[in-house]
Amino acid sequence: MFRETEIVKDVSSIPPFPQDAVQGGGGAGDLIINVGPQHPATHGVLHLVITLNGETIKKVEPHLGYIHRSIEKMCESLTYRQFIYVTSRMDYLSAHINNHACALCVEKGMQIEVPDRAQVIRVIMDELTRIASHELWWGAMAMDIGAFTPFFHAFREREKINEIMEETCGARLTMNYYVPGGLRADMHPDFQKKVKEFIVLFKRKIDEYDELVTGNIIFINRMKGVGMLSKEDAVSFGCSGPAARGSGVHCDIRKLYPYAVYDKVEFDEILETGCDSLARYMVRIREMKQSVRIIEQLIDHIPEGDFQAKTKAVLKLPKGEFYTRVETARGELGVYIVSEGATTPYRIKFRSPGFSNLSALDSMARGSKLGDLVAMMGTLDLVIPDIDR
Amino acid sequence: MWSLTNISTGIHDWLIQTFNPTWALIIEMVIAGIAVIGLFAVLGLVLVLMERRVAAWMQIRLGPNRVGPFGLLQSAADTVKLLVKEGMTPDGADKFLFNLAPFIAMMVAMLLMVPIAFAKDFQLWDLNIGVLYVSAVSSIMVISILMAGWASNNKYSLMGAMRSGAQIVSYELSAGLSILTIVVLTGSLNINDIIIAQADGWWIFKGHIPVIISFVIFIIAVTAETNRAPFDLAEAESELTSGFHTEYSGMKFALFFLAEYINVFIVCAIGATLFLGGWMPFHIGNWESFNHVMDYIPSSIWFFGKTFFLIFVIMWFRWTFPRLRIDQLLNLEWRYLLPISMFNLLLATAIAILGWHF
Amino acid sequence: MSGSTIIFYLLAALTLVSAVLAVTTRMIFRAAIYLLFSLIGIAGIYFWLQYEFIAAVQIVVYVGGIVVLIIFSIFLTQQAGDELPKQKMGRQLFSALAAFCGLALVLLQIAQHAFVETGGEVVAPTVANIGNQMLGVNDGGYALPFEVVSILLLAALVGCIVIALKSKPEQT
Amino acid sequence: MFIVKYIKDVFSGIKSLLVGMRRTGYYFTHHKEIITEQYPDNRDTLVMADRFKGEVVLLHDENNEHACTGCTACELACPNATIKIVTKFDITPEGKKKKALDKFVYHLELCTMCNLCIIACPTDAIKMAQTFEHSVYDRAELTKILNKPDSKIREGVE
Repeated sequence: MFRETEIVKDVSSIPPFPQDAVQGGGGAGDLIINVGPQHPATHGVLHLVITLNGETIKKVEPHLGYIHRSIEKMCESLTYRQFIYVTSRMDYLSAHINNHACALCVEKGMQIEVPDRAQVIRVIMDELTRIASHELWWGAMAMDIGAFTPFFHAFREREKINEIMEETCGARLTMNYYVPGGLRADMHPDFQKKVKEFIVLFKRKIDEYDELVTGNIIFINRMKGVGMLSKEDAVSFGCSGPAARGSGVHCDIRKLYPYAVYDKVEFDEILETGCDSLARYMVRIREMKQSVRIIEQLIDHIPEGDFQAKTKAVLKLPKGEFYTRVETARGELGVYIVSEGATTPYRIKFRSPGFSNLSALDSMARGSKLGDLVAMMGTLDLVIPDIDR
Repeated sequence: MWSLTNISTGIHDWLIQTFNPTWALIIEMVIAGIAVIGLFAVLGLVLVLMERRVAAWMQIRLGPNRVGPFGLLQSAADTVKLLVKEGMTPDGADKFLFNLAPFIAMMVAMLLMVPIAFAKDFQLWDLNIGVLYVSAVSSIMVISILMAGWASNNKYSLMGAMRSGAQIVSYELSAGLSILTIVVLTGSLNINDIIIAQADGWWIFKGHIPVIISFVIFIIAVTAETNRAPFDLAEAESELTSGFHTEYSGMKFALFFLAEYINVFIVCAIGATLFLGGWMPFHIGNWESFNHVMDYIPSSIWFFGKTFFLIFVIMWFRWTFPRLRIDQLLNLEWRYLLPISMFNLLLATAIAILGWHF
Repeated sequence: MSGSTIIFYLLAALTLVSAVLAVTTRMIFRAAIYLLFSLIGIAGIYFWLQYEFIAAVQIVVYVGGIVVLIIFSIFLTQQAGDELPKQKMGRQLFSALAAFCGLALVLLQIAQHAFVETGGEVVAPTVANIGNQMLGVNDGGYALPFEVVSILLLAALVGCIVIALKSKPEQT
Repeated sequence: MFIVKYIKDVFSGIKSLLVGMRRTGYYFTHHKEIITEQYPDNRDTLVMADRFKGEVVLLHDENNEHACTGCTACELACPNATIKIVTKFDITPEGKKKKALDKFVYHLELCTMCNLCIIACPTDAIKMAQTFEHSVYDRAELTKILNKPDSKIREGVE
C-alpha cells in the first residue's frame, strides 16, 4: 500500500534549508513588517513577513494556513460524484477548470468516453472562465499598483461572462457544471448567441485596456525589470501558467498534454522572454485574445449528441493511482487520486499552481522596493484559497 | 453689479461706525475666522462629494445617490458618522503628538487661506509676499504628517511619513520654481499685483511656452505635494494600508481628510491665480467690448470656476493613473521636473527681460 | 496695554516656553517638535514686526528645511522612541555654564550697542528691492554674507552626504 | 543623442498619460455606459436565470400533493448533510404498511447549491428555486421543512 513516508526515504539526503533564509535580516536598521493576514494587497488572508532595509526588501516569508479547509481530506470522505463540487472552492476564479481536472481524473479511472458535445462545451466554458479570471486579475492588479478605475472596467466584461454562466450553469462563481461523464445539463438555448455577443464586445473593449493601463508610462515603469524570475528559477520553483510563460518556460498543458478538444483547435502558446512583471502581464493579456480565438473556432461547431455519457449509478474507481492535469488560469492543476476500489477515494492530492508560484516570491522580491512587492504579487495572480486549499 | 466687495466694505463701515476701532478689529477677526471655518466645512462637503461623483462616473458607476436628492447629503451624513465615531488613541503611541498632528494639519490649511483672493478686493490679508507666504506655510504641512506617522507607533505609519517627507521636500523645489516663473514675469510676490498684471490676458495665454511648461510642472508638483494619486505614496493603501493615518479614526481622521481636500483647493486656487488670472475675467488684449461683456460675470464665479476646473484635473489624474514607486517619484523630480523647470525659469527670465510676452 | 503688545508677549511666551521644553524634554522627537514651535514663534514675531519676507524665509528655511532634516535624522537613528538617559552632573554644569556665557555675550553686545533711530525713508519691501539688497555688492548690499552662508550650507550638505554614505560598506 | 532621447522620453510619456486620460474622460462624459444596477429598486424588473440555483424546494401541486417517496436518494447524494428525510409508515387501503415522507428537513445554512440532490431524485420531486434573498436574523430560520402540512404523496408515484 502507498504511504507518504515512502516518498522521502532518507531524511539526511534533503539539503539543509539555506541559512540565509532562516536567519536573513534581523540586522541593524532592519524593519520587520507583517503584510497581512488582513492587508489590501494580499487579496485574501495571506500573511507575509517582510524584512525591510528602508524601502528595500531583504526577505519575504509567506505564512500560510489561514484559510486551510482541508479540502483534500474532505474529498476522501465524499463520493466521486460529490467531491467535484468542493474543488470549485479552491481556485474559485477558475472553478470550471478545477472541476474539469477532477472530472477528467474520474473519467480516466472509469474509462468513460465523454461525448464530443460535452467536450466542446467544456472547452468553451473553460476558456470563458479563463477570460473571466484574467479580467479580474487585470483589474485587481491595476488596483494593487494604485489605479482604481480599471477594476470597474474589468468587472463590466466579467459580468457578461457571469451572466452566461448563470444562464447555463445556474450559478455565477461555483458552477458545479461538470459531472463525471459529461455535463450536468445541456447548454442553454441562448448560450451560443450570448457568447458571440460577448466576443464582439470583448474584442472592442480589450483595446481600451491597453489605452488605460498597458501603454501608460507609469505602469510600464512600475512593471519593467521588476520581479525578475529567470527561466531556470521558474523551472526549479515549479512555477507554471502565465507566471512561468513570462520567463519563457514552455509549459502550457493544453499544448503539452492536450485534453478534451484542445488538440483540435488552433491557438498559440504565449511565451514572453522578459522574465519580469511586464512579461507576465503581457502573457495574460495576450492569452485572453487566444481564448477568444479558441471560443470563436468552437462556438459555431458544437456537435449534436448527448451531453453526458451513460454512467453507473454508483461510481467506483478501480484500485490504482490516477493523475490528470489541466491548465487553469493560474497554471498547472494536477489531480492525483489513489483508489482502493471503494466509492470514495483513498487519498486525493491537488497540485495547485498558486502554491508553487508563491514559492518564487521571495527570490523575486529580494532587493526590490516595497511597492514592487505588490506589483509582483499582482502579476503572480495569487488566489489564496488555491494556495491553502 | 453684485460683488462680494460691497458686502465686505459694508460690514466694515458699519462696524467702524458702531464700535471703537479695537473692538471693530476684534469683531472683524472673529467674523473672518467664522467665515474661514464655514468655508472649510462647505468646501470639505462639496469636494468629497465631487471626488466621489467624478470617480464614479469615470468608473462607469453612479456614485452616491441615496442620501438626499442626487446623494447631495451623502458627505453630510458621512461627517455625522465620523463625528460620533470613537477617536481611538493606540496604546504605545506618543499621545500628545498623536492628538496634536491632525490639528496642525488643519491649522496649516487654515493659515493658507489667508492670502487667497476669492474675488475682486475680497481677501483676508493682502500680503506683499503672498506667493512666498503660501509656499512657506505649506511646508509646515509635512511636519504634521511626520508627526502623525511617528507618534502612531506603527511601522506602516512611519514608512508613510518618511515617504511623504522625502516627497514633499523635493517637490517643493519644482513647485517653487514654477511659481517663480510667474513672479519673474510679473515682478511681484503680491497676489493682487499678479492678478492685475493679467488684466489683458492670463499668463498661460500671453506667457508663451515657458508659462505652459511651468503650468504643467506646477500641476504635477502640487499633486505630489498634496499627496494625491498618482503620488499618494504616503497613504498607498495597497502597500501601506493607509500610510501615516493608519491609526487614526473618527474626527481625528476626518481632520486629516479635510486638510487634504482643503490643501487641494488651496493649491488649485494658487494655480488658478498665477496662471489663469484668479478672479480676473477672460480678457483678450484690447478687445474692449468683449472684455466688458466678460466683466459682467462676477469675479467670484471666475475664481471658483477656474479653481474647480483645476481640482477636477487633479481628480482626473487620481482616477486614471497607477501609483509611482518611491524611487521613480524622486527620479521624476530630480531628473525631469527640476532640470526642466530650472531651464524654463531661465527662458522665462529671458522673455521677461526682452519683453517678449504680450 | 494695547492689543499689539499682548500679541508680542504671547509670541514671546510661545517661543521661550517651547525653547525651554525643547532642551528639557527627554524624548528626542518631542524636542524637535518643540524646537519647531520655537522657530514658528520667532517667525510670528517677524510677522508682528511686519517683516513678512524675513518671516516667510524663516519658515521656509528653518521649519520646512532644518526641522524636517532634524526629524529625518531622528527617524534614521534607532532610538527615536526611547527616553534619553539623564545626563551626568558635570555635563549639566558645563552646559549651564556655556549657556550662561552665551547669554552674557549677547547681553554685553546689546548693552554696548547704541540704538539710534533711523530717520531715513523705509525701503519698500518689493521683490526688486529685496533682490537688489541681497545681491548688491556696493554699500548696503548683502552679497558677501549671503554667499558665506550658502558656503556654510554647502559644507553641511556635503557633511550629510559623507555621513549617509559611511554606513553603506558595512552593511553590504 | 542624449538630449534628443530625453525630450522624446518626456513627450512619449506625456502622450501615454493623455491617452489614458482620454479614456477616463470619455466615460466621465458618456453616462450611458454606466452599468450600476440599483438592486433593491429594480427588484420588480429583475429577471433571474431560469436555471439559477437559489434553494431546494419540494414541488406541491394544487391538491397539496408532492412526488417525494422518501427514498433518501437526495440525502445520500448531498455532500454536506443538508437534507434529512424523516419517514413514517402509512397504512394503505389494502392494510399494508407503506413507507412515506414525514418531514423533508432542509438546512439552507449548509447548502452549497451543488444541485446533486436534484440530479439524484428519481421522481423529480424537488427542484431549485430562483430565490436568492436568504438573509434572516436567526440561523434557526434557515432550517426548513419543505413538505407542507398535511401534504401527501401524489397517486401513482412510486
